[in-house]
Amino acid sequence: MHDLQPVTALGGTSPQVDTFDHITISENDGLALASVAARRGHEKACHAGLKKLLGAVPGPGRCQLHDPEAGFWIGPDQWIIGAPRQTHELLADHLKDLLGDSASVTEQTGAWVTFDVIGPAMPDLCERLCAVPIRQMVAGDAQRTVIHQLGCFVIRRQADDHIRILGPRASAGTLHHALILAAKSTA
Amino acid sequence: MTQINRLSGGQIDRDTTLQFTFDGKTYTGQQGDTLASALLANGVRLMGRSFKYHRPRGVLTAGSEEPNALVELRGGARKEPNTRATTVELYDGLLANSQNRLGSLRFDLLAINDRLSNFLTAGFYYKTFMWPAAFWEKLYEPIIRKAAGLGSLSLKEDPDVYDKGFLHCDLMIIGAGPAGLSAALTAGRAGAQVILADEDFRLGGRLNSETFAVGDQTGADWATATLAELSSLPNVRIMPRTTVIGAFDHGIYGAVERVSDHLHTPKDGKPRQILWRIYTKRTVLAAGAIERPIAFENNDRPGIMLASALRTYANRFAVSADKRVAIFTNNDDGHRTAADLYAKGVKIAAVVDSRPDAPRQENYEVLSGEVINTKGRLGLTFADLRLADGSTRTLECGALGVSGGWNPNVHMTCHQRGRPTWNNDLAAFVPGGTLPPGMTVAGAANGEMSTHGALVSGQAGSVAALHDIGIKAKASDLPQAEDAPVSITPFWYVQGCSRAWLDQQNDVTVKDVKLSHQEGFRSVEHLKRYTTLGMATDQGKTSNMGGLAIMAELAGKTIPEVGTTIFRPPYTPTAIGAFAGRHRGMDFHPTRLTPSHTWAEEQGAVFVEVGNWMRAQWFPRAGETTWRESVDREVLATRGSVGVCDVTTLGKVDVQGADAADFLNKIYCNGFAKLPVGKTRYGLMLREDGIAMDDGTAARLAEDHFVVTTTTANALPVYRHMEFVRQCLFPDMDVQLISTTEAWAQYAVAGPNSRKLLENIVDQDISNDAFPFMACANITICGGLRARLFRISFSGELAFEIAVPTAYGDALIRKIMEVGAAFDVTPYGTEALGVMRIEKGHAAGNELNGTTSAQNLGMGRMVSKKKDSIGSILSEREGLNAPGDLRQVGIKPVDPTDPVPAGAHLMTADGPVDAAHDQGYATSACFSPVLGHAIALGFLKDGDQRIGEKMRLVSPLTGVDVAVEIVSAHFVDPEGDRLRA
Amino acid sequence: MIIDHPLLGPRDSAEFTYMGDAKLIDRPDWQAATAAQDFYEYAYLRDNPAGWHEELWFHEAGDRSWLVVTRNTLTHEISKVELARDVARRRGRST
Amino acid sequence: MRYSGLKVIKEALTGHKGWTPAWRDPEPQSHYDIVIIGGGGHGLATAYYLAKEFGQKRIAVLEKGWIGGGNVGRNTTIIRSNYLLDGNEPFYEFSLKLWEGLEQDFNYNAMISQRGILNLIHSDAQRDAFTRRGNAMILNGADAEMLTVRQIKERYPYLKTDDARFPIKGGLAQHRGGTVRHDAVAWGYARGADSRGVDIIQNCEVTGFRIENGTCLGVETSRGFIGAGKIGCAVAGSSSRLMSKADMRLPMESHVLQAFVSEGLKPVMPGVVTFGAGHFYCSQSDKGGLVFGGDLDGYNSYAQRGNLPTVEDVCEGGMAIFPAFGRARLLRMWGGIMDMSMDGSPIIDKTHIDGLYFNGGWCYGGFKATPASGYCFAHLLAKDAPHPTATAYRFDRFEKGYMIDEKGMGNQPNLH
Repeated sequence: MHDLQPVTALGGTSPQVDTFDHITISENDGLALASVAARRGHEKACHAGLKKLLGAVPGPGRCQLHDPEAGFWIGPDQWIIGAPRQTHELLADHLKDLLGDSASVTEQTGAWVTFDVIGPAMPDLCERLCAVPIRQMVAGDAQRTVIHQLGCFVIRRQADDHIRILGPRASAGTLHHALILAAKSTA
Repeated sequence: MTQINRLSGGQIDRDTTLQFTFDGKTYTGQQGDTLASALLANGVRLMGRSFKYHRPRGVLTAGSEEPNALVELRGGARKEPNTRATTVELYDGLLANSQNRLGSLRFDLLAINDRLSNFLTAGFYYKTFMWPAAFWEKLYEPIIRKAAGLGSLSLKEDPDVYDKGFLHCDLMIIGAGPAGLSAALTAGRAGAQVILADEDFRLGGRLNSETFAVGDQTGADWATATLAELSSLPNVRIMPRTTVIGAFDHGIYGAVERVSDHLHTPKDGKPRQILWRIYTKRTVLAAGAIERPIAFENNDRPGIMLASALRTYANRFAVSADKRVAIFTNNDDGHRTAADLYAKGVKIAAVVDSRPDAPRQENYEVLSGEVINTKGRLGLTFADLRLADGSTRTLECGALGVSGGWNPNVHMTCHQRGRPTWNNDLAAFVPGGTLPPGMTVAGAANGEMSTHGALVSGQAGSVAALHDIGIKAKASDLPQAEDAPVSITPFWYVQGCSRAWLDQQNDVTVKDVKLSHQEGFRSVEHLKRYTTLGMATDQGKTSNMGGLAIMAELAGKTIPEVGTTIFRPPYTPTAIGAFAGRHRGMDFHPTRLTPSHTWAEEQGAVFVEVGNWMRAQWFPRAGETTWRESVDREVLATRGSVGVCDVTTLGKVDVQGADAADFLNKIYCNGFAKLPVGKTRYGLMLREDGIAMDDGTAARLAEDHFVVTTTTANALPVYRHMEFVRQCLFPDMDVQLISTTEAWAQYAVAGPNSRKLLENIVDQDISNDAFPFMACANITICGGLRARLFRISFSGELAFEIAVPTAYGDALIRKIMEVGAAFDVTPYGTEALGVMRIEKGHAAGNELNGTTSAQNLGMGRMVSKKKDSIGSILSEREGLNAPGDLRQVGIKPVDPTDPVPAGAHLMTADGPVDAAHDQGYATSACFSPVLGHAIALGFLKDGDQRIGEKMRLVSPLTGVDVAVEIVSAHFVDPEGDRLRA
Repeated sequence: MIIDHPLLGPRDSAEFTYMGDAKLIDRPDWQAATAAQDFYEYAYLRDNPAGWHEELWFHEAGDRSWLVVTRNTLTHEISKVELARDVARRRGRST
Repeated sequence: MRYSGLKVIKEALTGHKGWTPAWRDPEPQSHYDIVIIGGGGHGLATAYYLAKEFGQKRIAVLEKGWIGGGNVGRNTTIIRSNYLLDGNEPFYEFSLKLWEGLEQDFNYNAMISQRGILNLIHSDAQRDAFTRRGNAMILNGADAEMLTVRQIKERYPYLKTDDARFPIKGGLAQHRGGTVRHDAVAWGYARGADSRGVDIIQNCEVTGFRIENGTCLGVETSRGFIGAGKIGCAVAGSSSRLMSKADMRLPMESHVLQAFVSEGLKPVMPGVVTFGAGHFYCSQSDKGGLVFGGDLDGYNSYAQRGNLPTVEDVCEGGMAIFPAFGRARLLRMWGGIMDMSMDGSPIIDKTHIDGLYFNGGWCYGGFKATPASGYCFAHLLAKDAPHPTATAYRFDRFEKGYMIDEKGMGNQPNLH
């Protein structure tokens, strides 16, 4: 076992939580992520593997909210799969084992910062951040969008007042700053 | 001071009295007032000065189309020039000052221009101020500029913040007057997602300004009741203080919500304004109509205003502009003002109607005739009349309401180049031609001038718009409302007038239009540009029609034949800050931080912007006084032992699939098919035009798996290009791409001791035999953490790049420093990185500048002719292979103390120094601590054949002219022994 | 503008990066005798119509699909949106 | 009629009765020696110089709408000659020299104001590139000066140099650059050409070329056929449309570029400033409006209007360097059709059809080029040889690989 200590995307040893009256913004450091892309000619096998894993293959704009692995569509025949990091640190390897030559698998854990935004003002806040039609989205909708010039995913979770935002990890600070400003602005 | 002109009634809060200051004098007003209504209430008619002649100006309107009563609102860094007093919601402590004056508002020294007006006619400046040529910038222009302009900026950073936001709806309704409310109610009840936006702080539009009943209540009460119902509907979003500024493509509208402008200062964390981007499926434009003035001699004095504005001030704000009011009209609507004011106890001096059949009235005098002149230096005192019978008469009055009819507010119907059409009954343009797709126009904006017409058309417009998108809405019974027909006889200007204002702000008079015609500026666009008619801050809302009518008469055409200029966004002038939103200051662009950023900060690193990345530029140590000292030390330490540098910023693309190698063969000009697994190769990517696009390495981790690196700057465009090649050119290759730039923290560990250092971290054998130059592998470090190792070198030293999942980047740099202490490992920044790559002769951004070919870089032979790769065919063109073409070289000073700056140009040693004899230029330069003198890379004509030539390197811009020698670009270790060690 | 993405539905064009005429899909044969002329015309000459135009947009802030959008350059009206990959296949680029 | 201050005074005292139309409104004749298509800045300038400098007679300018209604009437009025490449810099410097004497030359005050242009520098690489450029300018006889932040602050004290996402590290100034009252350029050339006998024919749209045996004999127009010895096309954004009537495909795309003006303000901007780390440039007109712009919208368009994202992008750039402009209000936005060429540089050349000549591909740099473009096109039309400063502006440079690519963006017009 190695002795290297990971840090969160915001640079801390533990995830950051910002609580306001109307909204809570929590850094979620607990996700292992990997992308899966179906190999040409092996789409069916890839879909079957994903279905086995997630229960269903998420279509365009959708996320399969499932435990412990969940997945969302990011492009034609391409998905990001997530799972708890504690149990799935080597998620990409597991996926490769599962999918074999039917898919290209790429580790993505380090590429993203994840925030859970929860609270009654979530739609108001979301409207100040990005162009997703937040009030029309239902649980499991996952849209890529732009927040403060950053390409992000916005995933509508099971609870009515909860969205998960994945943004580029190197800009975690910028994204967090944008979320905090929007929270203050909608207070 | 008492509010001497305050009337009874109105929709102001008499219990809430507010103090405000205008031009240093303190007044009171009421909650619900605008600055204009409060000033009028206090008997203040003079509020500004005109643009050119500095004529005294009061309010003309009661809305956002106001051209005259512009003030500097607020003070200090919050000063807002050119703010319409007619739209400023009064708040306690409001501060406003008049503008565009030299001296006081009453005694503006620049009013001299008015005396000189005969010399300052339309376009006079095009004909003079030409001699002597140098005097324009020095003398004439500064005077003109100083006199021109309206208000002034504080020139302090705007302290307020602006938000942006995004909304989606089925139907947006623009304007909350009778038509808009009717439309909103219909759509709201049908369950559609509705946005109702209005620029005013009190919704209801003209209903608040009129005394008509709607059903069994007053119009204003009906509006209030309707709004209450709408507020109760969760599917309706009511947005007061929100100006829809533009109709953009495909149903996208821009709107600005003034969140805090009615407050003294915004609340903590709250924006001043929000720029909303609204995605609509359908829109009902119910923007109402704007009354137009009539041109007559001296029609611009304070106290002369639109009749409808007088009515608004009386009915909504309970203010009369003066105790004694006259009306001049060409239509029935003007009479309403007289009636309403009379009912409020205001003395009506007379109603002057240009029509012979003017409706008579018992309570006050109605005269058939015209106003031919006015008097009053700083405000109206008398109006001279010429009556239908030819007699003249002078009326004493302090306010004169003018009504020349109403123009439907077609502004937003023209934003996608729709042109309005002429309606003879209204004597006005109405929406026509091609409207912005998805837009329906209702109410007065569509020429439905009665309240009843507005209610009906609002409802019908709503039903039709919703029907289009599959939502069924019911037409319900509408309340009874005023339904008077429009009765108007067009009357644009009083015959014989000359200094009769059309554009009151820009001082364009009837005389100017005539001169424009006389000089051949007859196209409506020429008229506008020559006279500046319609170019004021109201963009012609109050001025264009008069000008068009006169031009039509002069040209012997009809008004529609003359045509119109184009209304363009924004609907009303909009703060630049609102368009920028949060993207300013340090938030202008996102910041990208490398995994070692926190650690580097702890080391006191100096950071530099590289695109959006912040990279450590160098790591100063105690005692170092210049950046050069630090950089030289970092270079020497790296070349002497070992250095470490964060290179995470390089773009990384994961390329997988059975055809991955074939794919790389397409995107790189050199071959990749035969690259063995476990090896890395340098690759040069060309654009299709044969010019170098980017360079980097591709590491083959498996038969079907490569990791491609790009330069930091080109990561995004290269990825886009790769997707283009994959999806559009070779759609059936089995290859998948995904960016992994941020997934891995990557460090270059360089220097003769780099292997020794890494042997303490890496779990595998990395000896030269096991892991030779250009090797790559998936490895583990520190007893099990997954990592990648590449034996590649940018510095020219024995070097590795080691990558771990980003979360471990911080730990890894600390580990490297810890185990490297034995070798005195030195962190280095981008400067040292740059020095070492110049010493080694590696091209980078300054060389790969988008105009250099493989040939220029000395890599012409890399372009494989045996395969199809992007750019290979066009790289064969004559111009890319011509004699005398540039080749990359090294440049060193003959005198080692001389600089060889980048951007300097190469000239022959004894030839002329001019553009015609330009031989090339230095691209990148640095001081080489290894060589002890400055060095540079550069491009030189036939450079590869001129090694050893003595030349001049000149930079007249920076005063450099030095003797240099052309040398190989590989200053250090040209044989490459070090990298293979 | 709104681009009605064939997979994702209506999306703001601000999420996309524009490249140009969809004829750029029709990259010439590098081994043809006329390759030099073909590539010159391919790379440099454009119809640039005032009217309907098939053009390439990349969903940069979206699903990374290249799209062929048929759009009127006079009115900006969009009549058709397809995945460029499908268009490329249809135009015979599968081999 | 000669314009002068004295004439203005005389007319003021005599009721302005003596002013005559600035140009005639002639009926088209059946044949001209030279017909110029396009009554914009370049077309009018071409006609003016043909008549004045090259002794040509019987010239007509055909304009489909009103003269000066294209990009000369809708630009951000900047003149400069701060180019890098050999193919460009001598031409633009020639143009700037023509600007410097233009008002006296055509007896019209176009308010040419050499208030200077300043390109801000934000990185070392940018400094290197601007150094190379400044040197190229000086070596070509133009002026350039590298300014320190302190010098810049003296002129623009409210410029946000520090504490910024991309701090300002210096600037390349060209003091002879500046601004011009754009409409007046069209009017001045039109008046000057008209007074030398050129027929300026408005509302005359060219609908086709009459080409026989490889020679162009004239043009079909909405007002009938007009024969011509030589035909010069100078229609900027409409180039592809026009030349398609001669079955030509051009190395060009038409793109929309938006521009913006604020409400009038008392003078704050002494010169022109361009942001080096975003898309924004700005000057202030004599009327007081901040005139500013940024990047293309990026898509092919003939619609003369753009969209909101670009507006926001430009204002973001503006606020990044001039946060003191936040409360100034944007008054009007508009769009022009840019004839974006494949390397960002123009074409002034004969076509393969005898008698048919072409001028276009000005990208968004056409306004500053107006005098030299007119002069060089006139030279080509009159002498059948390129003017020495315009020899590189050939059609065949793409085929042969001699691109003039200032920005290094390659064959993608919207990136230039």
